[in-house]
Amino acid sequence: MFITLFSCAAMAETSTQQDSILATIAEARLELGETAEHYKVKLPTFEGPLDLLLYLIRKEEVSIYDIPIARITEQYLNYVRAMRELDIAVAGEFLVMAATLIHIKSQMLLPRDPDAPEEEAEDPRAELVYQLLEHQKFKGAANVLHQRAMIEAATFTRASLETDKNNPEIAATTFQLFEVFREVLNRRRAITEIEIARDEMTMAEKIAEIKLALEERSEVSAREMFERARSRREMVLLFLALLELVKELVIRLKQSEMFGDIFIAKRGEPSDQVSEVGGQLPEGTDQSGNEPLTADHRPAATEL
Amino acid sequence: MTIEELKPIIESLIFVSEEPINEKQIAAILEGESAEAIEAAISELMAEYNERGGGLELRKIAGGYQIRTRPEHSEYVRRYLKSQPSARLSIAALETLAVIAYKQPITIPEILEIRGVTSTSAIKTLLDRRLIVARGHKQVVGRPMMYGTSKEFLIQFGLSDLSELPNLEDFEDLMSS
Amino acid sequence: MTIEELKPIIESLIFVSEEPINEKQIAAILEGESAEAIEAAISELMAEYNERGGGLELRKIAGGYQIRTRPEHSEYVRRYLKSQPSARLSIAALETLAVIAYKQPITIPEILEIRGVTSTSAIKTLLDRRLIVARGHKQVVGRPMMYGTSKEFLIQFGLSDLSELPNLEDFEDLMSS
Repeated sequence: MFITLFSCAAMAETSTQQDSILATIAEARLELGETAEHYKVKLPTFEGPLDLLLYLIRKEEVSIYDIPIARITEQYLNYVRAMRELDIAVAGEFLVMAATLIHIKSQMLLPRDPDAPEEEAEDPRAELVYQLLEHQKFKGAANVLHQRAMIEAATFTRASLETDKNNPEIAATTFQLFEVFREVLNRRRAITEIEIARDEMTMAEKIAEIKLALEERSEVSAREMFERARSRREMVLLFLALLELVKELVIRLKQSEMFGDIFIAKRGEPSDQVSEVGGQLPEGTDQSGNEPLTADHRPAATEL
Repeated sequence: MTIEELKPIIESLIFVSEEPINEKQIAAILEGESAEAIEAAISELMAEYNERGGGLELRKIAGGYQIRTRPEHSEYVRRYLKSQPSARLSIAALETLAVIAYKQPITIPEILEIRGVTSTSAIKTLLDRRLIVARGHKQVVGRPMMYGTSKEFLIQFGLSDLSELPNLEDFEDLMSS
Repeated sequence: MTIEELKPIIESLIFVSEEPINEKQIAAILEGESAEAIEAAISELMAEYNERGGGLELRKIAGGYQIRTRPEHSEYVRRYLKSQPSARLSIAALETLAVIAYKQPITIPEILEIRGVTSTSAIKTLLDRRLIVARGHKQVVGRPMMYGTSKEFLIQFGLSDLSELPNLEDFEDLMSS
């Protein structure tokens, strides 16, 4: 809270210096080689608050080890303010740094405890200086890396050979492995949702479905119908529905060869007589028909 | 350019070319260089490759030039290429591998349950490439075989152990920016 | 085998290998040859490539050996391959990569600490370009994922290994001067 209030005060204090900020910005723009044709004043972009601070320190030609904190803070706040004036979204990190700077500035203003031992009286700027130096080092390293990459990109390996198809490297990273896994799971979730929807299905609906299928085609493959079932429960329902329809003499089941597909056909059509194996179920189906019917399926069966 | 300047450029072009590259193609890149100079540079290069008697030769083939290994060492070359496991993973294999990696030990029916499609040929590929291993039978009806990832899997994905596999949180960390 | 006999065979193997090939892989093919003999042959080969000063160089890269064209002739090679240099990394991505390269394994919060800005989108880019890889979870609250550089990083930046990275302390005094 203290910091926020302080920050607002500091902003207000610097608001009269708008002209000098714009001058600074224009200067920075020229330094960055931006074209002067831009209608709007363009702010130099900084990767983050540390970048901006390094820029200001360089521009003011002050030592990084002895930063004139009041001056640099003012410049920094001017910049952040200008960003807002120009409707540039100010990233949170810039505001955090603004608060940090103001905090350091206030600490510098506090009188030092004269009784405190010399070594304990740490410079409030120390941590910031360390951070800036670290940041500076990595910027230097990034620059060297960039140069290396440029040189490397100028070298070429041999053209691919016929034998390169045997590349042992798996073209996937662990993150891709994870992404693939997640996709599979998402797909699975979608299927489960369908399953849940289908689980609501009653045997009456299954019977209606079989009848409807037989309206469209004279014969329906039982295998196809079973394959379409997405859960065990649906398979059981389908099976019960078929038994029910056979019992009611609505359909017959036909099998033209041993272990071949079983076809469902409406009873009473003349073509039935020709290829019919028998009104009874083939052996295999009969066995699975003995599978225990759970209690909650029975009422559905008797409903019909 | 002098012949000495032309030679390394031409050598580079022959080296990177997918198909044998001919004088005309080279001349098109080296604008302004005469056909004679280019031909002279190529024949000097070929002579150098012959004199050196290294592992590579520069040969005229199918109307162009190509750098290739000498047949004398084909035995070793073949042995090396054979030691390289074959082919990249298909999407099916990669998906199956991902499911096994995250759900191991897991049986084929369980993988089917998750992927919604059978994975038997993918499993075979993964076993052939030693990325997965059998992990014993699951004590359920049918005693299906369980599978898990192998040491080779860790090596190829640069993991020191399975806890290093990224998880959902890591993924969300990245996506929440 | 004598070194003179080993050299052309090793040169062939380096040529046919798509990825940089290392001494161990070479030794596995040349059964019975000592590591010293193989190393000696490789360094003679490298010296020969340097002396010749042709279009190609034999270099140690990502812990292995590879034959590549020299950068001097890249203009002609690019013209022939009609290749564009791959998109440059942004400054944010490069700086993030530098922090990861020197401080690996490192977590996203630790990178934020150093850079002063969030780096998630840079991390995403670097993962997409396979320059960095996940390196397991740090055993601290939240178990954040740690990242490190990949083999691809070494290849793209022409490093034989991480010890070849420039000394970070060399960049210390850029500001005070």
